[in-house]
Amino acid sequence: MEHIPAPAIDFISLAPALILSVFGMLVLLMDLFAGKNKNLLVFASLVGLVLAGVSAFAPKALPVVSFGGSYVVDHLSVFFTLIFVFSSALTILLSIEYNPRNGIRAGEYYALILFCTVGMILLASATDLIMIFLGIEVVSICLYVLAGIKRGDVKSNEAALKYFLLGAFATGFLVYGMTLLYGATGTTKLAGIAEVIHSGQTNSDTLLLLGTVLLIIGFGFKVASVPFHMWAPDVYEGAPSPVTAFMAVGPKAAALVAFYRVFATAIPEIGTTWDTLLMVVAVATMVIGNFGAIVQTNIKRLLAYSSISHVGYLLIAIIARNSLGGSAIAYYMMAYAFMIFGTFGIVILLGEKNSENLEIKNYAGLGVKQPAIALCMTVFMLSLGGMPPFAGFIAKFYIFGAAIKEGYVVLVVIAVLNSVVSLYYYLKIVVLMYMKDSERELELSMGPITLAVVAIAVFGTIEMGLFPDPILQLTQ
Amino acid sequence: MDGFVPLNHYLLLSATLFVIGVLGVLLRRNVIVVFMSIEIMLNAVNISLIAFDHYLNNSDGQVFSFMVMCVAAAEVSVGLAIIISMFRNKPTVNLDEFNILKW
Amino acid sequence: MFGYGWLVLISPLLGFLSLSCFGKRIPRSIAGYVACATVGLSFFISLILLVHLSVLEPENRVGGVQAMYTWIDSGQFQLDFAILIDPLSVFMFLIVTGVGFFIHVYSLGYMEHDPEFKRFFAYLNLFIFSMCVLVSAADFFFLIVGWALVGLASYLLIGFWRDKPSAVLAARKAFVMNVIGDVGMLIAAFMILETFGSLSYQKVFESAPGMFLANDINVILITLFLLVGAFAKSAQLPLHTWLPDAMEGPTPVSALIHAATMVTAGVYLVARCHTLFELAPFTMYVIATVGIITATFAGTIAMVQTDIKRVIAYSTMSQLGYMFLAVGLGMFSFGMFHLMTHAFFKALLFLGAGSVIHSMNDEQDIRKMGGLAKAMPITYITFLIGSLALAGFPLTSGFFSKEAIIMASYHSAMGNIAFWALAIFTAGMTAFYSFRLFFTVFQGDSRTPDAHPHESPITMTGPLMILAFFALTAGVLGHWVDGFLSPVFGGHAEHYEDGFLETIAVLVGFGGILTAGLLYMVPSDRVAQLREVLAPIHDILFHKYYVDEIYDFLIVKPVKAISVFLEDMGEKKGVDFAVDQVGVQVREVSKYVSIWQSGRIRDYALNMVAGMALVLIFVAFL
Amino acid sequence: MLEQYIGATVMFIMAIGIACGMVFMTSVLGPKRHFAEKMEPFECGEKQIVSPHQRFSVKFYLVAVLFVLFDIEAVFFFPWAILFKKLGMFGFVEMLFFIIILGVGLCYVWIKGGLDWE
Amino acid sequence: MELLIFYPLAGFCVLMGLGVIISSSPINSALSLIAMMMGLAGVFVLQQAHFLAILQIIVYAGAIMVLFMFVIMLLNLKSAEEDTWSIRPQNTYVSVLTGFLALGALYKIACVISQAKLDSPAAVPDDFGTVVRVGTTLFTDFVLPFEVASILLLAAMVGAVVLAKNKID
Repeated sequence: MEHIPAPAIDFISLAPALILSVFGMLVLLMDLFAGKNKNLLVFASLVGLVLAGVSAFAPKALPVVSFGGSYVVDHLSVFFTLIFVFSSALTILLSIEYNPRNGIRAGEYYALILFCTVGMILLASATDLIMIFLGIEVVSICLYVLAGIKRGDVKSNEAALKYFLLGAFATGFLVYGMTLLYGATGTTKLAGIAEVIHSGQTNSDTLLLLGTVLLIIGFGFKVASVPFHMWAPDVYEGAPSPVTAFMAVGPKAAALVAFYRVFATAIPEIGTTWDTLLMVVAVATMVIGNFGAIVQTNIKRLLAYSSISHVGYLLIAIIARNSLGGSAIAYYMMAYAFMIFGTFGIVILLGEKNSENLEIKNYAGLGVKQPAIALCMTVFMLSLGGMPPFAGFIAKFYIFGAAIKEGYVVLVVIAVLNSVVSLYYYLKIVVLMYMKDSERELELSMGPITLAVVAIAVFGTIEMGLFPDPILQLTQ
Repeated sequence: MDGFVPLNHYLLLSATLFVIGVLGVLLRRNVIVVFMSIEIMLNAVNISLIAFDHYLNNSDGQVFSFMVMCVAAAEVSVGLAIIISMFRNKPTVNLDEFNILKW
Repeated sequence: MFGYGWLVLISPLLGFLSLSCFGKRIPRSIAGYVACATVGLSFFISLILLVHLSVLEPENRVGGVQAMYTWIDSGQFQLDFAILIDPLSVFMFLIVTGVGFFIHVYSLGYMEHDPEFKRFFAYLNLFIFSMCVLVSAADFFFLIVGWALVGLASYLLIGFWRDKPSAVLAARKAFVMNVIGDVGMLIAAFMILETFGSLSYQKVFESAPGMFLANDINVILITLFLLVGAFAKSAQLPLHTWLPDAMEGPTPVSALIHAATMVTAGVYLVARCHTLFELAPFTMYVIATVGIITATFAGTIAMVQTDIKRVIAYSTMSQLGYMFLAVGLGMFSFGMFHLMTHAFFKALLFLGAGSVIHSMNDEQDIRKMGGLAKAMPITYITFLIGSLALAGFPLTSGFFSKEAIIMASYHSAMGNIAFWALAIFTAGMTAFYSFRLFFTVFQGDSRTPDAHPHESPITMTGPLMILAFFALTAGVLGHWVDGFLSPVFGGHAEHYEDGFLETIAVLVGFGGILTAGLLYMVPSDRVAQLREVLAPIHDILFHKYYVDEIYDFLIVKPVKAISVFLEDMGEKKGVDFAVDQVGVQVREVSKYVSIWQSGRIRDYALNMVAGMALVLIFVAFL
Repeated sequence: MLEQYIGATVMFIMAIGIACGMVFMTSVLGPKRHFAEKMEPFECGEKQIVSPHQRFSVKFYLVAVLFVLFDIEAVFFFPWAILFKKLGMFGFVEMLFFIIILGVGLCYVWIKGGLDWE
Repeated sequence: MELLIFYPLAGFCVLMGLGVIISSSPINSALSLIAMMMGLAGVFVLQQAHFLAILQIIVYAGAIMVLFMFVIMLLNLKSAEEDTWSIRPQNTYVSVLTGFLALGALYKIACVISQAKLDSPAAVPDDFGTVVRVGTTLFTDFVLPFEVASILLLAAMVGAVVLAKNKID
């Protein structure tokens, strides 16, 4: 009966995930007895998130490798943990006022968001194919349910069905890609894979290549890059607004960091094979994202297409594959989180008791009626377009810097042209707000907490635009 | 046993099953059958996992396949829950009738 | 250690923001005081900076860069929010905020019954802020930011009376000329970044001497493009036509922008980048020649102008010519000294003219004025002091600064007889036209019987008196200015003593004043006779050498013809069509992209598989 | 290698044999009286021709889902049961977490009313 | 000798797979899916992955297919009245093009795999697929996936109840 040695586990580096899952279960149980008012649940989940955020800084000497190389906590994953905790906290804040108004009474909503965040945190620091697969699945399962949580609404149902079916379909490809990668290199650890490729004794190069292609397809879907983006506009429009905002930031960032880790650490050596492919995908994503957004009349669909085009810019950082790319993605996602939560805060503010007023023409004349909110919306729109004084500009600046350092100048030129096109539909809303006058009077539901979220977002967008250094140091 | 069934036979079997699964998803209109074809795809993945595991003689692949089964089970339960909650609103399983969200 | 230096910039900015954002809520009177208070605070802090600097020994006064934090840092290019506190920038702070403060107080009275009182003060504060940014920039990036902001502020202030079409035209003209200067500056900045790899003054000026020997083509090109910016901003010869038209704006605007601060930005630029200019003697020579030619050119036109503000405007252009002459000859501290004295007496003259116009209920034509001495004693005396200083009357501030430049024009290394001769001739003309203006406005009998001039209120005459005091006593500060600025320019500008030339300069000054007195003091027809004799010359001068007409003929008409041609041929069918088509096609493509989203899951799955197939083919047959 | 499966295959054949045998015997020996009600396909006691929407009840589905999920959990126990002696304390704690998490799930479902039949 | 077992088994699985997507009534396709999974269990046994063969039968054939049958019964799906095969006219071109592209790519990949030098696997020690070996790896190397799997199951449970429970308080 020889004793099987236990693997080295460093619990401190695992702290955020542990805390959040405990709080998730706590919220789940509290919901059984909470009955009508959900504030207690909200409070508990926020406390959980704050604790998790604080504990993310607990490990002293980064990077900490545990579980035999399948779980690495380094600067990048700590920063992404912050992004995830931050975005789910804002989602919960946004949904405090949104849920009762739109008939979402399920208490499990908050528990599912916490579980989803656990999945994302694990994904951020997973360096093992199985771990990445499970992380993506936890995130996806929670999102399938969250998308369809508004049971009465046919749209939310259809969104959940579409997201589920296409998600499962893409997971098939993702897993098949991982299998081929495992088969070709013999190990599931990313570091192991990189080392095997480096030493050149992969079992067969075709399997490796096929596996990479299938991985691009699998990750491509999760990140909504072009050939696999079709689900995004419908699901963003169908799902409840706080969930859409959450989906646009959290899971996308998690998928991106997994995408980056696999492609930039595991298989950079064979980069020459897949970077042309990724470049085509990136350009197509930018172009289709921008062009799709131009004729949109529904604000959520417009933001869906715009988030697709932002993925195009982020793919450039993955193509750049240097360490600068990693911190560029991190910085971009934090800036993106501020912008998207602010915009969706305002979208929610505009919703009334009966209708959510998602049509863009409802924004006409906002500049006159609500100058402060209109100003915030302008800040977000300009920042999303990448105008200098705001966070969007600096974020894009660093990504393009990373790409140029690797010599992808043509790619950057196309990206810049695309962000110019994107300015058109961002400023279309600003023009509507200030230049046109509103034909029908709509009284805004001035929820104090949603306003607080918008305020935090505006502060963040401006602060990250003018003082990028403190946050940048965190990503290095 | 002289297992001389070469690896690529298993890979070919897994690839054909995978393609059958994909065709099922594309061509069938019934939600449940589409769902089953996705299960076929996951099974196909399991075959190649085991085949590689056998070829490399370590058991990572088998744990991976075990996890794939676990995920498949979770997916099935959530998926069918979605299908049922959808069935409540519109008593049809024909995929093409779900097109409110478009353009 | 100069952390509080930022306050000089921030207080006018806060003034501008508070006036423009919360304008509706602030009552009129408080708005005025807020504006004056912010500029006053900046002036006070500049004084503290001055004291703080003069306490330190000369060598560690230079290079006091106060970096707030790094804004953009990617690879070798680094850019940070920073201001440079050194004797030159504090010197300019003092002039800008000092004269600015007096003019703010003055415009409390002048703009009393103007409906858009608050907007005026908001723009004034914006101007002071942008000038401070320009002057305190620690790198070429923020210099250009300040340069553009100043151009914008002058556009807003010149075109302040929006309903006056001529004002709007003048504002647009000024802005176009400024933009031409900005383009020159931008090209220079790109070249600097290319050759030195950085935009910050410190790196550029330390590495410049080592990298280039004198008259190297890159340095010459860089300095020439910088010169384009300087000449546009300081209205030197090729780009000067906007300054006289800029008189359309309210008089305090002309006093502040077109006398004391903005127009001197060009001189400051040359002084700030003296290491670059010293490396390019050819450009220095160009500066000197253009300076002195502009001085003479403007002097001649000023002699025949009939609008009170245009006379002073041309005299500003002429004095700027002197400053550029001094700076071109390498006498940077003399240039700055003349800049300071000129700021005082020119602001005094403009404010005096303003109070004259104010009392003659907005009449600007001097031929309709006369005999105001008795009605407006304070304005009379202060205007006299101003004219004496402008003419360079001994012991006034103008005398010391102009005399030093005239001496240098002969004795300095690059000085020669031609410079000196033109300088002396222009000095005479300056004396003549300044007293021609003085006598026609104040002496003799009033030419408009029904006008009943009255002295302006204390808020207007107070600043006049203070500025008059400075115009008189500023001359003494010559040595202190030279000493204070020497660490920046590395060495003193020698002061040439030459009795003979000095006496000639004084005599020429007296001559000018006497001829003006003869012609205009005693009402007689002498002026009419002289005009017939010199009719041809008079017409040329009166029509400003027909420069505007030449520009019109050479540039504006052909451009119009081409544009008319292009209008119907190119525009309608070519460009307009193309632009519309782009818009239409883009909408088509995007409509197609959104229609492609058919809403059916199986189509999405099909597209995914199609994408996969393409990818597989791409890889399989790669 | 395959001999070990002899036992399993024999057991498999026996099961199929008994099942088919019973079906065969009933059809052969049983009395055959054909009348309307008997010919109807048996549907767990539910009447046949009824609009699907009305009789749709979800408790069948809930039971099935919980069966699937707890079945997976049980499957995790098999390898643990064999190895827990060798894994020692670490294995025990590991499984403890697993059970706690799924225990929470169980009480959630139980209190939520997922398990009760009506 | 093993090839003799492998080919019929593989053929059976492929046939059953086709049966799933061809048969018009969902019940038939469910049954053929169960048969296919049994076949796959056989394939795993052939690979000496005994633990996973048993798992396949218990988890897939046993639990998941039972769930499918329940749902089919629940939704009372008779044989599909519409035609099972339907490609909408609009995207016939796309599907035909995709078909060709996919076939071309698969053909190339298939022939590459077939002559890939993946020689026959070395003889595998007899404890290869047993529960002990898989269990040890599972509980030592892959502890974190094991715990995350429990989180996943919990989330699925919550999700299923939230979406399917008919009366939500």
